[in-house]
Amino acid sequence: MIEHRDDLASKMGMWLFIFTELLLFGMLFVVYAVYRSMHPEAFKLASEELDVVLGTFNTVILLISSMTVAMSITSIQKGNKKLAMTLLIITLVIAVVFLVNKYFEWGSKFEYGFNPGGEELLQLGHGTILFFGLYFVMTGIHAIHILIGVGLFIYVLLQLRKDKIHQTDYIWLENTGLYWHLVDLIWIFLFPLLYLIH
Amino acid sequence: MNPGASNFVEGVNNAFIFIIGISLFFLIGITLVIILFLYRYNKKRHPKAVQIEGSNKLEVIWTIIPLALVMGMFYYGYVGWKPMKRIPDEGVRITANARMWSFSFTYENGRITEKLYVPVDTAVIVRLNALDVVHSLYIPAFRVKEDMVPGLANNQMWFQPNKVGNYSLFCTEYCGLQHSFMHTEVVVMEPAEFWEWYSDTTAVAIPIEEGADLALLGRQLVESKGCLACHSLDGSTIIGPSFLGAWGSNVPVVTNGQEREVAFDEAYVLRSIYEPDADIHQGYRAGQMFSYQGEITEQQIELIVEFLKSLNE
Amino acid sequence: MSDSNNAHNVSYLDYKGQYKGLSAWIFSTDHKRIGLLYLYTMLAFFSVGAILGLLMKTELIAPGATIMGPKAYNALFTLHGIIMIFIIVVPGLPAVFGNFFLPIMIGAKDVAFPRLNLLSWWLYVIGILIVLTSQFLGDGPPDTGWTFYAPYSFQTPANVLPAVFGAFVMGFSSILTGINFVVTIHRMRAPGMTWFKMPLFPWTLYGTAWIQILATPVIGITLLLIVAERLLGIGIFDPALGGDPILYQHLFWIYSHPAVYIMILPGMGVISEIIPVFSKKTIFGYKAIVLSTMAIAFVGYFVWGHHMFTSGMSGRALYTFSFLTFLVAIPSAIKVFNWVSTMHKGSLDMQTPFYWAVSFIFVFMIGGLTGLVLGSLATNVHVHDTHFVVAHFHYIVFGGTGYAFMAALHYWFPKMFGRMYDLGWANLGWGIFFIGFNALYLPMFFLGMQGMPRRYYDYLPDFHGGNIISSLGAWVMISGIIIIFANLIRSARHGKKTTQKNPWGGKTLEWQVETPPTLENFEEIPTIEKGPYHFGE
Amino acid sequence: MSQETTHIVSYKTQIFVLLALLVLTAISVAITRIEMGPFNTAAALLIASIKASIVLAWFMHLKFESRFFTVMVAAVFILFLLVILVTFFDYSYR
Ligand code: HEA
Ligand code: HEA
Ligand code: HEC
Ligand code: CUA
Ligand SMILES: [Cu+2]
Repeated sequence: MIEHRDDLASKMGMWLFIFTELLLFGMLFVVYAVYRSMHPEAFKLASEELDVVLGTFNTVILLISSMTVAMSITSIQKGNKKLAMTLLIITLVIAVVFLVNKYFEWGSKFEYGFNPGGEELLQLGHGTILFFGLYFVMTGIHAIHILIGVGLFIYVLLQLRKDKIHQTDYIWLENTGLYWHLVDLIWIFLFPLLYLIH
Repeated sequence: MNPGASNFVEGVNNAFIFIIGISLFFLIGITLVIILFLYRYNKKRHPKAVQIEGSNKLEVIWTIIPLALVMGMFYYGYVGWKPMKRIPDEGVRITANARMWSFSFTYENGRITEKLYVPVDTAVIVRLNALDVVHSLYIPAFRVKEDMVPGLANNQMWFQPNKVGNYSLFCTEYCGLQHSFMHTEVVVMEPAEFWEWYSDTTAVAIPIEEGADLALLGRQLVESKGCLACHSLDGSTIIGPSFLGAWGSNVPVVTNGQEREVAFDEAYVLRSIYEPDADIHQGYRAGQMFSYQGEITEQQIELIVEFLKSLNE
Repeated sequence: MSDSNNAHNVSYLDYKGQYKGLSAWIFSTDHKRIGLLYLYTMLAFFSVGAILGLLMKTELIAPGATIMGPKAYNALFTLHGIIMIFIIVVPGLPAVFGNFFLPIMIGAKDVAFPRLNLLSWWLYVIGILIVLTSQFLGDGPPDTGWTFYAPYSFQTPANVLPAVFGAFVMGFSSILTGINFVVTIHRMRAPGMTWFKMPLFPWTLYGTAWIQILATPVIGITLLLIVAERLLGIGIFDPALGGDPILYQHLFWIYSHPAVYIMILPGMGVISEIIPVFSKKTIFGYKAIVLSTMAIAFVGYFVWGHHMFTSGMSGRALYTFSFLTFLVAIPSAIKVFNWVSTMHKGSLDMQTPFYWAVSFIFVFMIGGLTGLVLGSLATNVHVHDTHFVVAHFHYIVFGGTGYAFMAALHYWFPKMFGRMYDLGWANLGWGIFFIGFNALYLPMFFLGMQGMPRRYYDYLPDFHGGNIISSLGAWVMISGIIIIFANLIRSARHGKKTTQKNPWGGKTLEWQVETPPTLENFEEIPTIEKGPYHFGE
Repeated sequence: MSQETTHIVSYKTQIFVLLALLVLTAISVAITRIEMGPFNTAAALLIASIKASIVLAWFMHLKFESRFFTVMVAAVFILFLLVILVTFFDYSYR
């Protein structure tokens, strides 16, 4: 059978997939909005338990990584394979750093017994329990997405090395980029909603 | 249709009549037209089809007319429903508690019953509580139904019965194994009769006559409180441990995460009924049985104990 | 490539590729083979679901325990609901007939992403297998109903996790199919086929695909939250931890109401194909039907609350939802009127697919009109969660999607298999089925109005009469269905061979390709000039 | 499919985009330190939306794609907002 190639179709498919992701997280935001409207004070107090510095740091590096992917697309479009790979590796490293940070952030919550079902947490009011439940679910699902992103980057890097992705056929890189921006996009909303309530 | 017996029946029935009337008109009308077409334009009688692309005029007509009709349906539905939400200030106040799988009704004077007793032609305001999962209180004859949601404060329903008699009351939100047995009755009485019944608090304390069969009383209690939905009397496991042979045994339990053994005695039964999650029988789940504090008195627990003892004989 | 294996002149059924035997099917990326894979999987599970239904009806023939206890009954309607909704009618028509005919009807060689298409089927099967493990592992089959309402779904000791997770995986499969179809329709229509020259079945698939993309993630996250709640003890909906069980219901129905339109829209598309062909007449009001399809898809997103009229929501939400529910009924009414008008002054050719299509209109009207009773506040309070609802959705899901499925099967059967079924048996099966269907579900309306709650394993003696008729009806209907499927299955293997391209005289593209279609569908992609239903010449 | 419509975003533009995003992040952290009652959340969300639009437009190339994509993205956001709105018909009036 003749393989036919339609990059616009692939890109359209990717966008449709992004829509599903947006709605998936969107529903978490609905849950968040509802519970926050029920327990505004508790949410505020609980939010102060989170480490704004760490959160801001993660926001910044995620934004930088978004730029590096976008740039690696530019470089492949210009035919500069080496630069594209370097930029992707930077992105990959940032993704890992983000996860390491998350690990420590979660770890400190667990230490204080703020993990789901944790002793300390259950002593606190309903609003706090809900806040931390949502915190873990939202950042957890987001972290899973980062992990998938790491996998995609590794795949794309391998393809780049084998020249399967090149100046005239880089839809995999482009779609991976789109996916990564989605991950960033979600964090852009998660960050103020979880860390910055005052 | 279930013959009605409350102030809402008329509004609800009107909505039914309006909607079903229009529906039947369209259903029968369109079906007849189809049958007519099937006959009239059959290939044999009408070999050559006439091509018609459509008609904007018709499309508008059959958008507008149904639209007007459904707005009518919305209106009747709204009018029939509105009074259900307008809870009066005055009335007999009753708290309905639902748990897996029984209802209990608490009156303002502390009286607790398994059937719902109400006076005729008087507003009755029922506060709806659920202890474990979502249940729903449904009285078909009154045309009322409202879910009983755990954790939802201020959930109320009201009605004004207008005919004396006994009517069914169902739980209509699926709530687990014995959901279909979670039904009881509403007893609508003449006001005078009702108030007499109401102030007759002797029934709160069970009059235990000399020489009464305590174990039998205990058994009736266990049956009426719905314990047997979870605890069998034949050694089999339903949801909780069987009562058979339990008395006097040593029960392996988990207390605050610690495994230990306790004797199945009077204190243990009391604790199991008032704080079921304090000692969890190993192999069973916490959070299944909810406390009966305030629903079963200590005196009644004594009867239950007599009954449990009698199972060993 | 040898001549006998040329992609252009060998039937897709005989084509020999890289794989042999079963592998030639389960690894095939040909949209037609994938369609049949779905068909066979669904047939298998459909029989399971139907038998479960029959067992329930047998249990309900008399009050008290008849053939099973409450535990078994609760497990039965849960599995019955999960199978029928998540395995049969949600993927149903798009996965089987959409896969098979969408590319052909718009003049394409395949869908946009054939490998993704195969992946969808695999995910679907994996999802089914996960759901099935719930029956055998752990602490007994799930007993929550297909709605998995919180907090019961995480308090019950039963094995809810695999069922929920399996449904999640199937949701993924559904999303991928949706993405595939939207892109296919955007990018792969034959030259000259403008949007308004596209046949109506692809149009409904387009609307459906958008709902699949935009609604399915909602159930995805909802089911994940249940998993998190059960597995990790994270409090989201648990009232003991401050959660709101009603919020769970919101999320569930934000998906599950649009899902009912995922079920019915393709069915409406099938009917819109069949009626003109057997009336030998162009469809009446093509544009109105297209617009109403999109209107249903859009407004249908905002009426979910009509499943929660007694849940304890605020009064304002209640009448908003009731109002929107009535709005969404209008586009369906428009379709019914257009179908009937198409028959006006036609030249009606009474064949099996047409019987199914006409009876579809009848039962769909009953289902839809009783939906109006449910959509109105006062009446809903009385009949919510009674057998009235059960009757409504069997009339409209089974009567709508199910009848449309049967109509599609009988309509496209010769094209798919290159064989013809026995018309006499098919009509007899239809007749028995139709009578049994109404005997089965009509009494449930009356039972519901009398006040018989649903999901009741046992009932008061007052309700006995209606249940007897209903249970007997189930047996009549099942005899009809056995005749129908025996006929079809026999014919698929031994029926009269046919290579006639166009047995019914249809005008859409699938009737211009070979019977059965070749691997590549078209020797040359056609150029479209006329609208899809040009019967006049 | 042909690639002729491909638009290449220059490195410089991308650095500017990043700088804009970083500045907005700083503003949103700063602004939420000031006590403004309910306006805190509104401001934070507004800034987040601006950031999201920037990412969508430049990093995700929406600015350079066919209109169809932009319309669809907008439609998805509107759909989402409507869902929230309708949900709050319940929660605001309980
Ligand atoms: C294929 C699936 C399908 C479809 C298409 C529909 C269509 C409709 N449904 Fe149904 N519904 C279900 C599947 C479906 N439903 C299921 C599965 C449930 C139960 C879920 C559960 O709890 O387990 C349910 C439950 C359900 C409820 C909740 C009941 C309850 O639990 O209390 C309501 C309430 O409003 C409702 C309403 C409607 C309405 C108004 C339509 C409308 O779209 C119908 C429109 C059609 C017509 C109106 C008929 C055709 C028109 C004419 C003949 C012309 C004349 C018309 C006029 C004058 C207007 N449905
Ligand atoms: C498509 C959906 C569908 C179908 C076809 C059926 C078919 C049947 N249903 Fe089902 N039913 C549901 C969806 C469906 N049901 C749902 C969602 C529930 C709610 C569950 C819950 O409460 O959680 C329910 C609940 C339900 C109950 C209520 C339980 C209760 O509340 O107490 C009962 C009671 O008897 C019942 C009976 C039956 C019977 C006897 C059949 C069958 O036995 C009829 C026999 C079948 C046929 C004769 C075949 C018809 C042909 C087709 C549909 C097309 C073929 C398609 C392919 C081959 C792919 N069903
Ligand atoms: C919803 C189900 C349910 C109902 C109803 C219920 N129980 Fe239980 N019960 C359990 C479960 C599960 C356990 C075991 C877990 C535990 O120890 O808390 C239990 C434990 C017990 C025990 C301790 C038994 C042992 O062997 O450790 C006693 C005594 C008891 N219940 C009495 C009652 C009485 C009396 C009633 C009615 C008034 C009742 N229960 C109603 C589920 C139920
Ligand atoms: Cu309680 Cu059903
Ligand atoms: Cu609905």
